Amino acid sequence: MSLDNLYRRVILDHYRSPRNKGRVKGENVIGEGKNPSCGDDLVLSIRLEGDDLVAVGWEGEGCAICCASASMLTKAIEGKRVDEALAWAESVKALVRGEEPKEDLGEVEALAGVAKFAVRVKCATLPWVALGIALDGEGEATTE
Amino acid sequence: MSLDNLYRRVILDHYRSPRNKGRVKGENVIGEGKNPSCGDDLVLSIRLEGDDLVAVGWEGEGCAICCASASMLTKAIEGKRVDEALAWAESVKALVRGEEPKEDLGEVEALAGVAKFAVRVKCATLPWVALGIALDGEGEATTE
Amino acid sequence: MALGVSLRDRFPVLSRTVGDGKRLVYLDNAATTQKPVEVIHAVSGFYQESNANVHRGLHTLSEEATTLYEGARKSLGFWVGVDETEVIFVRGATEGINLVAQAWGGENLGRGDRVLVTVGEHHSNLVPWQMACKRAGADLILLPLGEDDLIDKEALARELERGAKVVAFTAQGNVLGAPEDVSGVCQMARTAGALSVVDAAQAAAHRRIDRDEWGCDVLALSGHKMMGPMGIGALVGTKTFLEGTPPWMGGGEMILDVRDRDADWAPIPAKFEAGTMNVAGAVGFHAALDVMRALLDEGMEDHISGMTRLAVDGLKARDGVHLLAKGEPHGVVSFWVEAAHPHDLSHLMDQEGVAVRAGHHCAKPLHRRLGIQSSLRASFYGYNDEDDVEVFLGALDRARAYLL
Amino acid sequence: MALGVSLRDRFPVLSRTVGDGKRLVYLDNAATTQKPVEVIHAVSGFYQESNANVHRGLHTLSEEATTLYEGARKSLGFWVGVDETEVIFVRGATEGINLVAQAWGGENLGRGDRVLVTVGEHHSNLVPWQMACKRAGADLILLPLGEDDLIDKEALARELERGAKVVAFTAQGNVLGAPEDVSGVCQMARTAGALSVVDAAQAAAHRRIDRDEWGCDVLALSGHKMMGPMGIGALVGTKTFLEGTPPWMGGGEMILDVRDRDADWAPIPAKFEAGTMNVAGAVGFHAALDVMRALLDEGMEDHISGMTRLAVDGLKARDGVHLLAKGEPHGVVSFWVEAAHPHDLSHLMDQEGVAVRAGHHCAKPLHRRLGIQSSLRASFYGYNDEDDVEVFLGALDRARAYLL
Ligand SMILES: Cc1ncc(COP(=O)(O)O)c(C=O)c1O
Ligand SMILES: Cc1ncc(COP(=O)(O)O)c(C=O)c1O
Repeated sequence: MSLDNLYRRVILDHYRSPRNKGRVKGENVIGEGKNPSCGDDLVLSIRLEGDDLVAVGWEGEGCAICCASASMLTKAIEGKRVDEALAWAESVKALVRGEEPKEDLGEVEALAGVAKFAVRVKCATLPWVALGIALDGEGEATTE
Repeated sequence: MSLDNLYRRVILDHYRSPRNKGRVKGENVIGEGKNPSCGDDLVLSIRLEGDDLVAVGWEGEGCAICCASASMLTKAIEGKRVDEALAWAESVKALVRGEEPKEDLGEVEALAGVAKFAVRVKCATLPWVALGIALDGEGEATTE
Repeated sequence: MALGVSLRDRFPVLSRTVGDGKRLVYLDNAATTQKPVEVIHAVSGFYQESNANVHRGLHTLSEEATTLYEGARKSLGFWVGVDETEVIFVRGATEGINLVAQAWGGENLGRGDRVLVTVGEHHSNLVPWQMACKRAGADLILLPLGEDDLIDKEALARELERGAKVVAFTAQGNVLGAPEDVSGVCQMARTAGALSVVDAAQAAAHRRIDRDEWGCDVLALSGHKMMGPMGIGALVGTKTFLEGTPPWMGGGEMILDVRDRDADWAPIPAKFEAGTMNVAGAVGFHAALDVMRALLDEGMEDHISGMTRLAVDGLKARDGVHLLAKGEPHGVVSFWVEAAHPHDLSHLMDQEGVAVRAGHHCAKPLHRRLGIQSSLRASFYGYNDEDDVEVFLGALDRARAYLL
Repeated sequence: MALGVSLRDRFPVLSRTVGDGKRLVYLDNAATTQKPVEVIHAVSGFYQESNANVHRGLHTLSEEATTLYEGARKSLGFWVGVDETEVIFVRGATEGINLVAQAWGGENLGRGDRVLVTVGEHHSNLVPWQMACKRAGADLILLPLGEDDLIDKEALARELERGAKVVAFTAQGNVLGAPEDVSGVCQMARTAGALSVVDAAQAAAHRRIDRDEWGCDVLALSGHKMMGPMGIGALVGTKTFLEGTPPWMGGGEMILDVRDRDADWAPIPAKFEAGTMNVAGAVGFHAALDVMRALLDEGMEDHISGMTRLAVDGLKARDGVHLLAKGEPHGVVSFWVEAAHPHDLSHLMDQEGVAVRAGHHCAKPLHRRLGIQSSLRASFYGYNDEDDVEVFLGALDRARAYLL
């Protein structure tokens, strides 16, 4: 069934057992993401040392796609440099829009199934948009 | 042709040779009528002595139906009392809306053909609405 | 005409399938209703036979179009028990309420004036008042709802006593679905000298409105929620209200005369209808009212009540499912499910053909008070039946199980 | 696809007869155009297949409806050369201009500010500015038109020098029909720091617009004048303009978040689209743009120019007939006839199947300057042909003779 494309095993797994839930110790950068149309609302909690994301956590509420995406995000970018993390965010956003990923995104590629469901794209991208804003600029992310 | 119902001989005659065109001497009551959607714009000029409309004229611009109606009006109500004239105005308005006239309206009954053409009803009634307002109240008539 | 399954042939979209061949179970009627063939044909018939711009034309098509347009106005006026001049065509309830808040509010609201709405309002009957109050320096007060989901009359009385210019409220909420005591509220407003503005967007989909029985100054409704086309609705106001309110949009048709720097307004209703209106929409709306009359005669409201009760009972019997309504909802059931996000549930249920709505349903203040972000909503109409409710409950169970 | 008579099959209304069996010769295209089968089917197809409320729904129908609605926006954006976020759907040009005059004007016009329009404006691009100026205490200036019926650039330069906040003008008048030098005027406005607002209601029916070539800040158009359904049109603005302008109507969909007493606005275009929009209308408009593209490729504009010239020549050859245009009109010919009222002529011509418009065509200041109350107007489109012009001229002759 086409749903299995969307709710892949790895997504359900991250949803049921979220990784890195909660604020990190020594948090010095946060990224807020909101999708007011559905009430998705999350905070990325980051400890940045120099150029390195040494710890990444998240908290908030959202649908399975959004929560799994946030959970996968923390695993994917922890330990990366700011520029690497931002490049990842762009790649994931492209993936979710239905484009072929240029680099290997590991388990995050499970989000590719979202591309077929336009209305869910913003659920999947919200954490990544929040990440971009946290590292890149100011303000609050929205995928409305 | 159905047009002959609208542009009856008597209407075309009043249109081509309007009666009582111009302001009357000793005018002491005027009635203004405007149909801004088509630019019909006319003034009834009345000399009232006591309760009697001793002289009635008109001037203005309008379509054949409107001008003929004004011309016929002056013939019809000249010499009548105010209450009689107002009763006529009501009868003509009803006639033009497609109702059976309660009294004999003479040549004015030629206007009955207008009832079939909703958009022309206001052309035919404008002079009569202006009459009502002149004799009855204040302000400017409009059949928009 | 009969209700439920026997009606489906007349609503073409209900014959379609969803996903891998699932029958469509359309339970998003509070968002918009489906359209019967009569309405679809009225719209295309207009374009095939009589399409023209109305009012100022003297040619046959324009006369016909005018007659059809004004016929729709007459029909709606008759339907809600008002004179046709009291019916203003607008795009929908939202535009109608904005008209009141901006045109009337712009002239009548001032610093320190108080505007009462309820915590249960749709954003369309809240945000326009927020904006109008901000502009005027007026105060917006959100009335609480009682245990029955209806306006708390004691709170209303208290607030009216402190003085209020407007009481704006919904006759039936799109989340809680409780039919309000409209005439009671309007009478209290009137006695206190406040303008009563009724959001009838949902209520008008479920019953014939009698404006005078309600006793409101003005009400707004949307054709698309009453089986009519999109892009047409009405603001229905008393003559006194409409004549005393300045026009809102300027343009063609709403004028009596235009000079270089000013203009005289046409009498109502034209004063409020600037530019080319949605004539085909009005014609389709007229057809929808005829269908509505027939369905109500067939007992559509009992039918809908029955389905609502079935859904409410079914949901209440399930663990971890919470209804938003405390009182008795009509036509719409909103709920949330522990440990399952409405988005996921709605998406999973869609795979079984079941169309329900997930989100805040344009009622954020209400959701915030209930302590939730969003909810699921199933809403019923004449063409639904008990079987649809069963499919819905089954799909919900399977969606929950999938996410566990 | 070919033009004229060969196109008539695709516009069902053109097969009808008028009065006692006369072929319809529809020459009221400037008021509204007829609809091709593609548009009629797109609208009914939407209701039969995908009808749902857009944006917030996660079920299949709502996703499909959203895709169709946003697809229409993309198509229109592409058609006028802008980003899709710069396209705001509205009811029509009138609503679009009111949005600008009220939302932008409410925030940006103040006492003593000057707003420039022309004497040739349709009421829809005049009255909203009258109202906005009155509210703000601003001054409205009516620019004269030159011998070519175009904006008198010297007068414009003079007025801009005195300072102006807005230049609002039509790209092609509905009475005179002269295609304006839009980019020239916009550039002068821009240099002077004035907002340029283009009424493209007529122009958009005759050519593909390139917003950047025009260089305007904002333009408004109506779908129903471009073979699309009624009740849909667009306001097209630059990102800078739209992002810098506060919302106009409040309600569902145009918010990011709503608290009790205030709200955050959604990004453009949603910020300006409150409540349920005319989704079916947008879908029909999309279909109309496809037909438009094909007709323009077929040379519709040359075809229309040819008919216009034929009509102009025919009218000029007749005694006592006076054209309103001094320059060269395109698509529309307005005129008056000595000793014969436009109403009577129009009514009599209708009896021969000829639909022309009589009145002031929502351009009273222009008529007043020309010293007339009203006029007759024949306007042409792709499905008309030379034969229609002949029938029109013959009917005019017979109507005049009848009244003599
Ligand atoms: C030049 C011009 N501007 C504005 C309008 C108003 O368009 P609408 O009535 O579709 O809002 C029209 C059409 O009547 C027009 O011809
Ligand atoms: C209670 C209520 N009020 C107002 C509205 C707004 O109606 P529309 O979107 O048709 O303008 C709706 C529908 O969404 C509603 O349910």
